[in-house]
Amino acid sequence: MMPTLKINGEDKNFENVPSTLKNLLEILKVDEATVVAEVNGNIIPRNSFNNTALHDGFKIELIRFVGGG
Amino acid sequence: MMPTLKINGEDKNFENVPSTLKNLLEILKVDEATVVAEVNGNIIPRNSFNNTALHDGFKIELIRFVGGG
Amino acid sequence: MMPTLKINGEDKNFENVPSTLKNLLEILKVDEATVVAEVNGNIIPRNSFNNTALHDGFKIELIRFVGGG
Amino acid sequence: MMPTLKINGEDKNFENVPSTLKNLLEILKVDEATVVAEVNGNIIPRNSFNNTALHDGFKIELIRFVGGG
Amino acid sequence: MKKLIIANKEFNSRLFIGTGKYSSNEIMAKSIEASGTEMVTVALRRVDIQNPQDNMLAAIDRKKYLLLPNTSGARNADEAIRLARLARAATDINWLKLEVTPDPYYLLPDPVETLKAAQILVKEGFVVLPYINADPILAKKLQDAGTATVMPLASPIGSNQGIKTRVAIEIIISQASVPVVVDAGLGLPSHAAEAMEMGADAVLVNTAIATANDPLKMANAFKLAVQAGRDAFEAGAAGVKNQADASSPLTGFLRD
Amino acid sequence: MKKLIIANKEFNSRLFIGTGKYSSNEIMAKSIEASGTEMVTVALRRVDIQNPQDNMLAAIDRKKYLLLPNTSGARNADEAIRLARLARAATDINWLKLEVTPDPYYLLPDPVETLKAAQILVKEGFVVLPYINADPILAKKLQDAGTATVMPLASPIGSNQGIKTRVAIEIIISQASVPVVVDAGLGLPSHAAEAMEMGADAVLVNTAIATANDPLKMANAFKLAVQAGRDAFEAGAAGVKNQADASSPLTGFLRD
Amino acid sequence: MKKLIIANKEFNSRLFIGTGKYSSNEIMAKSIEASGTEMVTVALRRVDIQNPQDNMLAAIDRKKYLLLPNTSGARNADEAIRLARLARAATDINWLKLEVTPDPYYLLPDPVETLKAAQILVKEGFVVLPYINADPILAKKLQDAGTATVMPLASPIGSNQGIKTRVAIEIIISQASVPVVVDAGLGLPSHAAEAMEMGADAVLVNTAIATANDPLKMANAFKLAVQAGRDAFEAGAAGVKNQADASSPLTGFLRD
Amino acid sequence: MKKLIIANKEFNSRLFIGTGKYSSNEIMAKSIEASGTEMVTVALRRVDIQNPQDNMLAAIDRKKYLLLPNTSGARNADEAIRLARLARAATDINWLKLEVTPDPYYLLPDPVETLKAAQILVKEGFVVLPYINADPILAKKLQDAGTATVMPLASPIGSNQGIKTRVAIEIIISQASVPVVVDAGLGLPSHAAEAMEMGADAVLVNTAIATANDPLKMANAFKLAVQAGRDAFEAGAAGVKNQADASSPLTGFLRD
Repeated sequence: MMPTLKINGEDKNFENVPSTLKNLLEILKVDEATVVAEVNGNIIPRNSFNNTALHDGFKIELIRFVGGG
Repeated sequence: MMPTLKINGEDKNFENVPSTLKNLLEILKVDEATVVAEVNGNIIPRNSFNNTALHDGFKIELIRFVGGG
Repeated sequence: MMPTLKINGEDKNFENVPSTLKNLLEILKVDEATVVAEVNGNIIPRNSFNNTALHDGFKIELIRFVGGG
Repeated sequence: MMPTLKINGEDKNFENVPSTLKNLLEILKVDEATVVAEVNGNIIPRNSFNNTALHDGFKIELIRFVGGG
Repeated sequence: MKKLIIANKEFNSRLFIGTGKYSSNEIMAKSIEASGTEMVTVALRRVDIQNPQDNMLAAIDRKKYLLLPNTSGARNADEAIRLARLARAATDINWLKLEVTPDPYYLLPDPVETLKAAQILVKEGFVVLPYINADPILAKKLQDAGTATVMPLASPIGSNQGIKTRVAIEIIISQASVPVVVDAGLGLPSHAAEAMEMGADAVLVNTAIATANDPLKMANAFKLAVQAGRDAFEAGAAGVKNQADASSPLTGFLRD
Repeated sequence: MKKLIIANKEFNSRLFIGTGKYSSNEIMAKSIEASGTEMVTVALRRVDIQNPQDNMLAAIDRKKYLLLPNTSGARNADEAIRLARLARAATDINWLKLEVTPDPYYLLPDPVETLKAAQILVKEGFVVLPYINADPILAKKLQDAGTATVMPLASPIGSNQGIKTRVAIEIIISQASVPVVVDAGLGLPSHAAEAMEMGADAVLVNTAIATANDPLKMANAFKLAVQAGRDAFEAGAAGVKNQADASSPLTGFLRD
Repeated sequence: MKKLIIANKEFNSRLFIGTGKYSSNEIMAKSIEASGTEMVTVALRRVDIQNPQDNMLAAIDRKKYLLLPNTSGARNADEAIRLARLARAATDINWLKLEVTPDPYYLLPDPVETLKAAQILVKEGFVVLPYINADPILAKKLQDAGTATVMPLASPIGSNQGIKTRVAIEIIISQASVPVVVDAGLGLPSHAAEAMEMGADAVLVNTAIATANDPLKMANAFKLAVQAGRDAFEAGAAGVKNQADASSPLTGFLRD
Repeated sequence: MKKLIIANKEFNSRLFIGTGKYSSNEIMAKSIEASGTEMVTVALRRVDIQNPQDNMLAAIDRKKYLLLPNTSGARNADEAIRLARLARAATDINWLKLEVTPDPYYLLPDPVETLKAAQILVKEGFVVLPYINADPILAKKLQDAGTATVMPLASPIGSNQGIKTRVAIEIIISQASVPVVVDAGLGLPSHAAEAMEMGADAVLVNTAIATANDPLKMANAFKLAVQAGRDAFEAGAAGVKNQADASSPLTGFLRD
């Protein structure tokens, strides 16, 4: 079975899990400057994206600001 | 041309104009006890229906109570 | 009895009735530019103040603008 | 110093402390049928008034229904 | 409840009922009975020559209910006067709900034509109950002209919006020497109760009852509400307060 | 009128009466009777040792009227619970009007302490009728906690201002699985009728009756108004319209 | 903001100011300036012979502000017409705020006498702005008679009660072919904004500004509120909803 | 206009703007500018992986506008706290609009969970602006817990119904030691002006502007109305009167 990351509530399979959060954002084409991330429930400061290692089964939340009242 | 009575705003032709208002109501099957009548703009008391003569061209209004607020 | 003018509803006596409306205003120290006048019920244009003769018993109204809503 | 009961928040001195809650109510002329009582914070059922012993320093609350919305 | 007197006639009920818009004469008759009213309004219209049988009047017990013919449909004083005279000829009574409504959409009353018609009809011996906008000056002119009541509207007829003219009606009541009957727009019993609490002498209701799912029950509801509002007026309500005012005593609290 | 059921007890009257502020126990008793109520609230207070005779309870016929002790005076959950237990010890019933009002000026209920007390008292077997601000979320939490009703306020207690929380009470009614009793601030019968027309299951009234010039007449007025409002709710009122809607026919006019 | 046009005269401001009740001519003048108005009302009174100096008119810059003389004090059409003619003789303009108020307590306008006076004054060439009760039929009669505007009252003059005649004013606006100026009773800027949001063309304010603790600041507040209300009317407000409508998205929630 | 101070930060504008429901980021940005606001609310949502480009934040000039992240979508205290921490991680500021709305239909705030979250977040150093029902007791508990403001609702969010909780908000203002921001339901500038006239310190508006036909014009209208309402509050309005009070003098009438 392929390695998997649960991203924003949905399982996503990868040939190889991106090594870091930064890699993942690049693959997803998400501008890291605009998001805040949780990995396995822990908030990751933006300046730690590139030294946050990811592994099979990790749960990742990618959050962003939208219009709201 | 046939003789005519204008009844409630509409011309109605007759072989012979009913001789009295009472006759007219009978012909129209209108219960005289329930109506009030004007002939040529004059109000006719109910007890005069039978001695109110009608002639060609007379204008007759037959009025009755209905539900209202 | 002294000659009298009824001014704004009140009788006012004079040794001699002022000859004109203009004189009266001067006596009353009323700036003619600020008032509109009626003499015996007739409106007097401001430019006629000085040729409007007054006589004993005349009724004069002197009106002016005040604050109002 | 005289023995004391704290009744409804106020100290009351007695030659001799009434032996029971029932005695106290009689002394105070309070109809026991109309009150509910706490002794030292414990609610006393009405049928136990006469076997509830009182001693110097006890805190007693005598409560009754009044008009209320 | 103090009795209502209009033109020397006593009324035990302060609710007047309109007879329009009922699904049947039978439901109308039963609703009238359920309302406890003693006066019902009726309108005058041309007999339908094609179908001359229908006679709603037969459904109304004239011994129990005073007929109050209206002049609905009149767009000016002349049309109203003509209808008034026909109504009197048709009945043995001279009571009249005077309404003059030039505008067919909002059916609002015409102050000038209504006053003109009232002055003439009073002289002709009619007992005139004029339907008017909530206009205190007009109300005074009508009472001075000898009308038996004034009937200011609460809101546009049939709109069920309730009392949207409260300030003006309060002034009318404070100045009136004849009974004030709040007419038109009362959509719920609470609206009728409010009018009575304000000191109105009576209310006239039609649409709210006739168009309810259950007209009989609604008629009874209005009957109760009018009694409630009048009783409250007579009982003398305490005023409104901005702060709270405890219902339970503010002393004797159980505290340590 | 459909019967009201609270905690499996049937009520023929949807008007509950508070017993505070009456000028005498006799007038209180007569007003209660005139109101047709079947449940009256009472408060608990310390006996006045100086004047221990007065006993208002004797004036209330316990066979005809269910006693609903309140926790007035409680500033937090603990005080309310203590009063609740005393009330139950004093009577043979476990019904309770739960009120927690930390602020002595506006006497508004505390949502957090009220919920806390309700959760405990329900577990202790009380039939809890909580007095609350018109807060739909809080109402839902209380009904989920097992309270027998929710009692949102119309306006500050004793203020007679009427229903100043209409929008919230409409939401509470639309979401409620227990009876909704509108409490506090109803100053006139029309206010009570309005609450019932909105679909409230019952109302609680004290100040408006007790402080009226004629409490008995006002009690009767509220009785009638509550019936009127409930009947109207059951009768199904027609909706509000923006334009007019003639009560008299729009055809058959007398025109030349 | 769309310009207002009355009798072919353009106005950049939709706020008209009354000049009564100010503590001094100087504060009046400064308040007028702060309000941004272009038209101010004035009244006609007898000169006080004992003290003939005072001349408030000197405080008003006639180049910046159009004078709108009123007929206040007139109890009938004849008195109003007499005052109108005097006003025209006193000034070079023929604009007139027509008011006929027989009742000295509520100062409400007389519909019949106002219409009578309007018909005559229009024929005499006056630009007539009649002050009226919120009566849609009367408003229509006046506009048919050739008045330049209609000026329905919001509530009794000087009462600061705000818009108590909303339903009628909405109808007047919907039927008007001349500008509708809401006059009398506007006590707060929000009242003026509400009138403009309803679609009124302008408002007239006096008491609320003149009797404020700080008239200049209040004058500016009304200036802003009238602009706000007009802008909102032109911007096209979305309608009222009975349920909620989230401002934040209802998707993409952070849930496990 | 007196400056508003929240948590030691000065605001020249008393209007806060929500950024939801705009048809485009460009119209949002222009409306924000037209409103003159200095603080805008934003929500947190999951990135749409399918379409990761959109970034509304780029449209907001962080130098001119303080971001106020909200916790919309949170159904309880834990979810709100989690969102609060994410918001702080995403921005360099710790201001937070706390909202906990378990009910997805009316989106009304949960008093118990909101208080619980506020107590924790204040300890964590957040500047907490809680969105609450108009509950004076809850407002007091929150200010005692250290929130920077209280934000009672006027009516259900997005409903445009205006101030349907006036009595409660007046009490909240009279008791508040922190700024009171009226939030939710303000549908027209007159509603915002009314809130400010009542003494509210600020208002928050989103739907009324974002869903107007012309959002920029409506944003400006709210800007003016908030200034008008605040000026009126500072200017000290005269009170409401039941009778009339003439604007023109009651002496010097022209009589024979």
